[in-house]
Amino acid sequence: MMAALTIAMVMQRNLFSVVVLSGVYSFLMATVLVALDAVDVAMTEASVGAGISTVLLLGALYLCGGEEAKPLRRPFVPFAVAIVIVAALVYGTFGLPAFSDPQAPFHTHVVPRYLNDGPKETGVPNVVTAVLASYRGFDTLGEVVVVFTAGIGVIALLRTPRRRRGKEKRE
Amino acid sequence: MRSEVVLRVVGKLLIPFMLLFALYVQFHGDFGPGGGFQAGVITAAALIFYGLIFGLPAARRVAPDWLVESLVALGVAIYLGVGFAGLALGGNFLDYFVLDPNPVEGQHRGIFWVEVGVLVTVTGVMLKIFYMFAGRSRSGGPDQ
Amino acid sequence: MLSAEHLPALQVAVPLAAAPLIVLIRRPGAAWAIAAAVAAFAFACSVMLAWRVAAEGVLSYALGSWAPPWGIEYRVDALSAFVLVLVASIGAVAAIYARRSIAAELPVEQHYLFYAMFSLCLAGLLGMTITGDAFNLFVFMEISSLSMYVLIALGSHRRALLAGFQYLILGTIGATCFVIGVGLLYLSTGTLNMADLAERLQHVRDLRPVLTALAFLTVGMSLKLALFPLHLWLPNAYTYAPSVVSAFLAATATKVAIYVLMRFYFTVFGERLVLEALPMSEILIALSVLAIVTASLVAVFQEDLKRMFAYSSVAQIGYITLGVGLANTPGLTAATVHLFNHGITKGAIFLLLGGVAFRAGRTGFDCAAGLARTMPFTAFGMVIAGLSLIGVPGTAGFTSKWYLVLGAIELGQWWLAALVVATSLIAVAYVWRFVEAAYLNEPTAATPRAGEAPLSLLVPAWVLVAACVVFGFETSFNVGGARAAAEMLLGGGP
Amino acid sequence: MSGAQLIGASLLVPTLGALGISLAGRWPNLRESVTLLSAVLLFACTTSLAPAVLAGGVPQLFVLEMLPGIALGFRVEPLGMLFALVASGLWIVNSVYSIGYMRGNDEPHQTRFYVCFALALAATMGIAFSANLLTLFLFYEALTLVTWPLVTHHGDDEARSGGRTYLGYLLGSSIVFLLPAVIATWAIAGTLEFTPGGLLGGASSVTLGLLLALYMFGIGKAALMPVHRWLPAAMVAPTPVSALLHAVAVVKAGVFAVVKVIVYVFGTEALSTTYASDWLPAVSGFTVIAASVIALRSDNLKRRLAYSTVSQLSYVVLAAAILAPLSVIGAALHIAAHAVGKITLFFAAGAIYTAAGKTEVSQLDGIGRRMPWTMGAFAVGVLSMIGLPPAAGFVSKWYMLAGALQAAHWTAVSVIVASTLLNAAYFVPIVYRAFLRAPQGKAHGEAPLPMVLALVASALATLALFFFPQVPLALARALQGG
Amino acid sequence: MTFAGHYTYWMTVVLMVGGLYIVIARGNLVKKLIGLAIFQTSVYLLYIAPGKLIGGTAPIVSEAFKVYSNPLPHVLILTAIVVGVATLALGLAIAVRIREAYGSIEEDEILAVNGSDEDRA
Repeated sequence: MMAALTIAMVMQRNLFSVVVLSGVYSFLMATVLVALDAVDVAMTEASVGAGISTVLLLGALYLCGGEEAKPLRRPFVPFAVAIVIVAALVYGTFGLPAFSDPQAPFHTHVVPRYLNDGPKETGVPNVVTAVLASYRGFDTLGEVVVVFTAGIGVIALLRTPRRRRGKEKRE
Repeated sequence: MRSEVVLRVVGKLLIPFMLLFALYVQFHGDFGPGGGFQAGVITAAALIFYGLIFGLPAARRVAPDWLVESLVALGVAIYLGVGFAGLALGGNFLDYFVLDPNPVEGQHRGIFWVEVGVLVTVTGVMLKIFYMFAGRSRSGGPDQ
Repeated sequence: MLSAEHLPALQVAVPLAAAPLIVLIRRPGAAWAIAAAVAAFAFACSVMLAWRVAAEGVLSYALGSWAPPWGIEYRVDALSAFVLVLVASIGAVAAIYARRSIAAELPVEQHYLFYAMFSLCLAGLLGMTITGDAFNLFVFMEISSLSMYVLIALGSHRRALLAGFQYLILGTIGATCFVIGVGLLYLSTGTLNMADLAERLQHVRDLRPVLTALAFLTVGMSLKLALFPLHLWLPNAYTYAPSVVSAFLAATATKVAIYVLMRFYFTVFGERLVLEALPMSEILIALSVLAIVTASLVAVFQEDLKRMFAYSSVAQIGYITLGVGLANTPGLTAATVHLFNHGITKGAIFLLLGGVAFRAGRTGFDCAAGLARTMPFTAFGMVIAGLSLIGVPGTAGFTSKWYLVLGAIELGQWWLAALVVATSLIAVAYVWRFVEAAYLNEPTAATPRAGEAPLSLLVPAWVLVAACVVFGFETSFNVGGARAAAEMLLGGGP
Repeated sequence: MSGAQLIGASLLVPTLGALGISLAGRWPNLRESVTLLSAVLLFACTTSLAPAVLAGGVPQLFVLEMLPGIALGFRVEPLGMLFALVASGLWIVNSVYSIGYMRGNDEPHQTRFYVCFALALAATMGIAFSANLLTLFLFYEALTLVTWPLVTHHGDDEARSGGRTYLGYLLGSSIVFLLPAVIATWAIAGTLEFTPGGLLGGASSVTLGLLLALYMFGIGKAALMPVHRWLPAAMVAPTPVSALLHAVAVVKAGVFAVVKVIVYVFGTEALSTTYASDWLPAVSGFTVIAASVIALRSDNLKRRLAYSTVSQLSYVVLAAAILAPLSVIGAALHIAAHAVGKITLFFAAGAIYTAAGKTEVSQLDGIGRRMPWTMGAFAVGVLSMIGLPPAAGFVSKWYMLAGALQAAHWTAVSVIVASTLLNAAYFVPIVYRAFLRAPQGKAHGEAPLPMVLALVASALATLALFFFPQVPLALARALQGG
Repeated sequence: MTFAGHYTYWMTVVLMVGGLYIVIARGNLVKKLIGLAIFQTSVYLLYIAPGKLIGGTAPIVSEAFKVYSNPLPHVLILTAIVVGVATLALGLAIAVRIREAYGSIEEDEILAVNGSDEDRA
């Protein structure tokens, strides 16, 4: 995880390297997730974060050119924001149950039914799939629609006939 | 160039397995990790790989634009279809119990078709996006 | 087969289904037909829902027949029904309006994509409004947002791209903050269902995560609803988006965000947390006041009509959040009713401006010179909507102001009441700037001379203009609904 | 027709009239005849309402609930009846006059002019018959808005700035002071219905004073100093408009609202028991004197008339503020008396401008010889303004003075007396010049016939109100009675 | 209230802030998007880390195991990931168009171009 952190911090140079780093970052994230028993998530993160996103970014960089100018903003504002957020979150997380505490509310409230009855009710031993597709199937529908939206959006944005670019008004 | 050849051969060998693996992920998703989304990504990856090796036109021959675009919509349509089927059979929206006399079977069926829908859409979208980005020249505008 | 109890599901599922259908068919004409039909259906649906809620009280719908909190619940109460009607009605009008306007502003091969996006956005907003599940809300928020980014970026001016991008960045940050907030709530309660959350939050021992969640949710939604310091995306987005999108965005998107904020404040957290544990009320009031004053002043000096009314929107949103901040019955009534009134008013204004853009190709302020001569109906409609913006009695805007002042007086905060009425004078300033230009100036070269906007644009716009007047006199629906919603919110959970 | 129907009719007639006018816009003769027709119809409606009211009846009409608990409603009580009669009656005269004026100076946008004029009358009727504060407020704002196009009629920069001042003062004052006052009243009393004896019983003296201030300065149309500036600014408008503003609708609506608020919201008795209103006579008295002085020092005829209006309006406020029964009657009467008198003066001023193109007092030497009818009428108007018999002004002033004495309110008495002298001081010289100085400049005759007819008619009305004051007096008494 | 107990949370915080910092501080549009991605990724940890139970296994039920980690966050995060990539794709598409329209993806340069637009207008 330290690695992930350091990378996150290091990513401040040439865009190509940044992209590559972000790929690595995703892989690390994936491993971390595996370590946390989130196999499905890890798999997705690996394929998406390290796979698709990287391809997309590279494609975009190919179109946009890769060099980044020096950051011109005074880094004061971002720092201020950062500090505030750190403060807020650390403050908040202190109140949360400690790592791996079986008595935490989110282990005791809704989930048990998924774990205990899920397989019986849905006939699917992989509870993640069961919850994903059935209990919270509507979320997944939404998720698919989000993907769909993105797809259509990209089409709508990138399918621009040449004649239109001339017609764009530059008042 | 030789590297080119190697690539082609490897690709030809690899892509079927990738697709196979995708199917495995898809249908084994009930028992092991995986599901429609991951499978979709992998399928798309396989085709993208194909496109990278044999060039965009070749990929477009395999999966033409109109088909891909239809896939994008089709997946969502399937998913919604399951939902409306639930309604039609007298249950709530996205109600799988009513899909089969035996509720558990119904759940199974529902989940299966839903995952199919996810697979289709995700594959379509990923491919489409790839086409869109790859099909553009630096100068901008699609280069036909 | 689709009997009445499935209305909540249909409300969202049908517009959702329209999008893939449109993409499969791909014909511009058909695409428009589907989008319009679906929007009309959604409107009818929302009206029926509102009617049933008024009759039978809260409706709960378990998606996939999984009882909440395990499954996702759709929950229609006085407030959400009210907002549903607003969103759906504006959606219907905008969809009908879109035909000519889009035909003029977008290349034909993008039309069906536009309508698909439009339906998705509508479905997303409706989903946000109707859902009773915190995470599901996020998902639908993303649907509406993503489609909205695209719709904005489709604007014909290249700056539309930048506007869309800015909105994408800020919107995503907002959404992510929202997720963080929801996550913290989940970690401290173990549930995502709003009603369940509300119930369990009362028993949470350690409040710190909850308060942090509150903070994150507030920031996230404030980004979405363009509360004053976080409004930077809004003017560009409104200005450069296609006309119909500006209208739809102005009338619905921010409003739904405000709805979500109210929902979380008063349904999920409850006054105990929002008003006592943190000085939320004071913060909101302060920011709103800033928003009202600065944005109104900025609006007076804009050189583009759309931009001018975009800033006025920021100010009007300030009025709404002010009502939320007052957190008493008149205040919330004012907020809710202004949600509605400002929705139709701004919708009318931007649709009329769409007519101007249709004729002139742009909406610079110089287009307004002598507009009354060349486009009398457009100009007159603008005047009426403008009066409603000011809050002249006999228009919808008046009722909002009435309750806002009433709420302020009830809290004994005279200076707030004074401020509300005083700032509506600034509204007079920028509205009258338009009126003088339109009625007293001679038409210039910039004035559109091609005559009045086509009926297919004028009629939908005038429907909303008429609504501004009707709801100024016949207030039983909007004030009644808002009052019911406010009492419901302050009466604790839905 | 029943009372309710008549009320509805008197609101609809001008509105439909406006519609007809805008439709007939292309054919001037038709347009003007529509105007006249609706004016006559309106007067018919109001006059046929009068007997019922004189008999003590209270016709009502409630349309719909604007806000929960507050209806858009109308109720005809004596004061409103009086106001409605005056306004609708003068509309006829004014339309005749306008036709002559607008054609004589072939003004632009005549259709817009007549449409807004009719709408203004509709709004005025609404104010006159309003049953509660909200309705009053609604039509009050409407009146402001529909008269704005009339004020900025010429559309040049001067008209524009005049219009801005007009709108700024009236809309501003009404939104910033009047609206909060109304809402506060609602918050305190829980109702906005005008009720004899007032509806603010139990409110503390401080609150009352605050509210009264909000109302008095919120009703900018009453031109109580310092919110009087819009009135001279509005002088940029064509003369018929000035007549409308000063005599028929706007300022009358203002003072009408003031009296209405004092009588039906606060209640004279309720006020007289507290000290809440003690500052009001002082302010209005000051306005009377100050305005008169300004009038005395201004050479432009219309400007002089404008400031005379400001001072005359404050008579009404003053009289109402004395809170003595007689003085309130005087206030009511003065609304009518000043209306007919002042409209005569404005008609005359307009006639002079049309016929001779003169606008300054100093140019008027001997004009009476050339325009005997006009200046004769003018003289009558002057008499009424000063308050000398045989003109209407005398009656109203008489009652005011009587009321002031009755209440032993010596400031008021002295103000009235002093201002009477001032009035004489700035009006008599005009008449003197007009008739006794030798004429100068190129020769010219009377103004166009319609104008002369109109101003003679209004002059006669001024006299008539002196000789037959029964009807207005009865109404005013009824107002006191309850 | 041990350090270890909240270590994961703070990890999240650090990543989050890093991402957000990039978004705000950097003018390059693509860079912004990457920052955004990191910002979102950090949320995954916030959700998932607490769900882990030491000694637990992936929530795939079978006789072999008794203790499972919390599956619900996994589901939510799957959705979140998808949303993230969708956003990224859209953002990149817009960035590409911007590049075509302005010839740059540096925010300040673009704003400069717009400024010159104003002058011309």
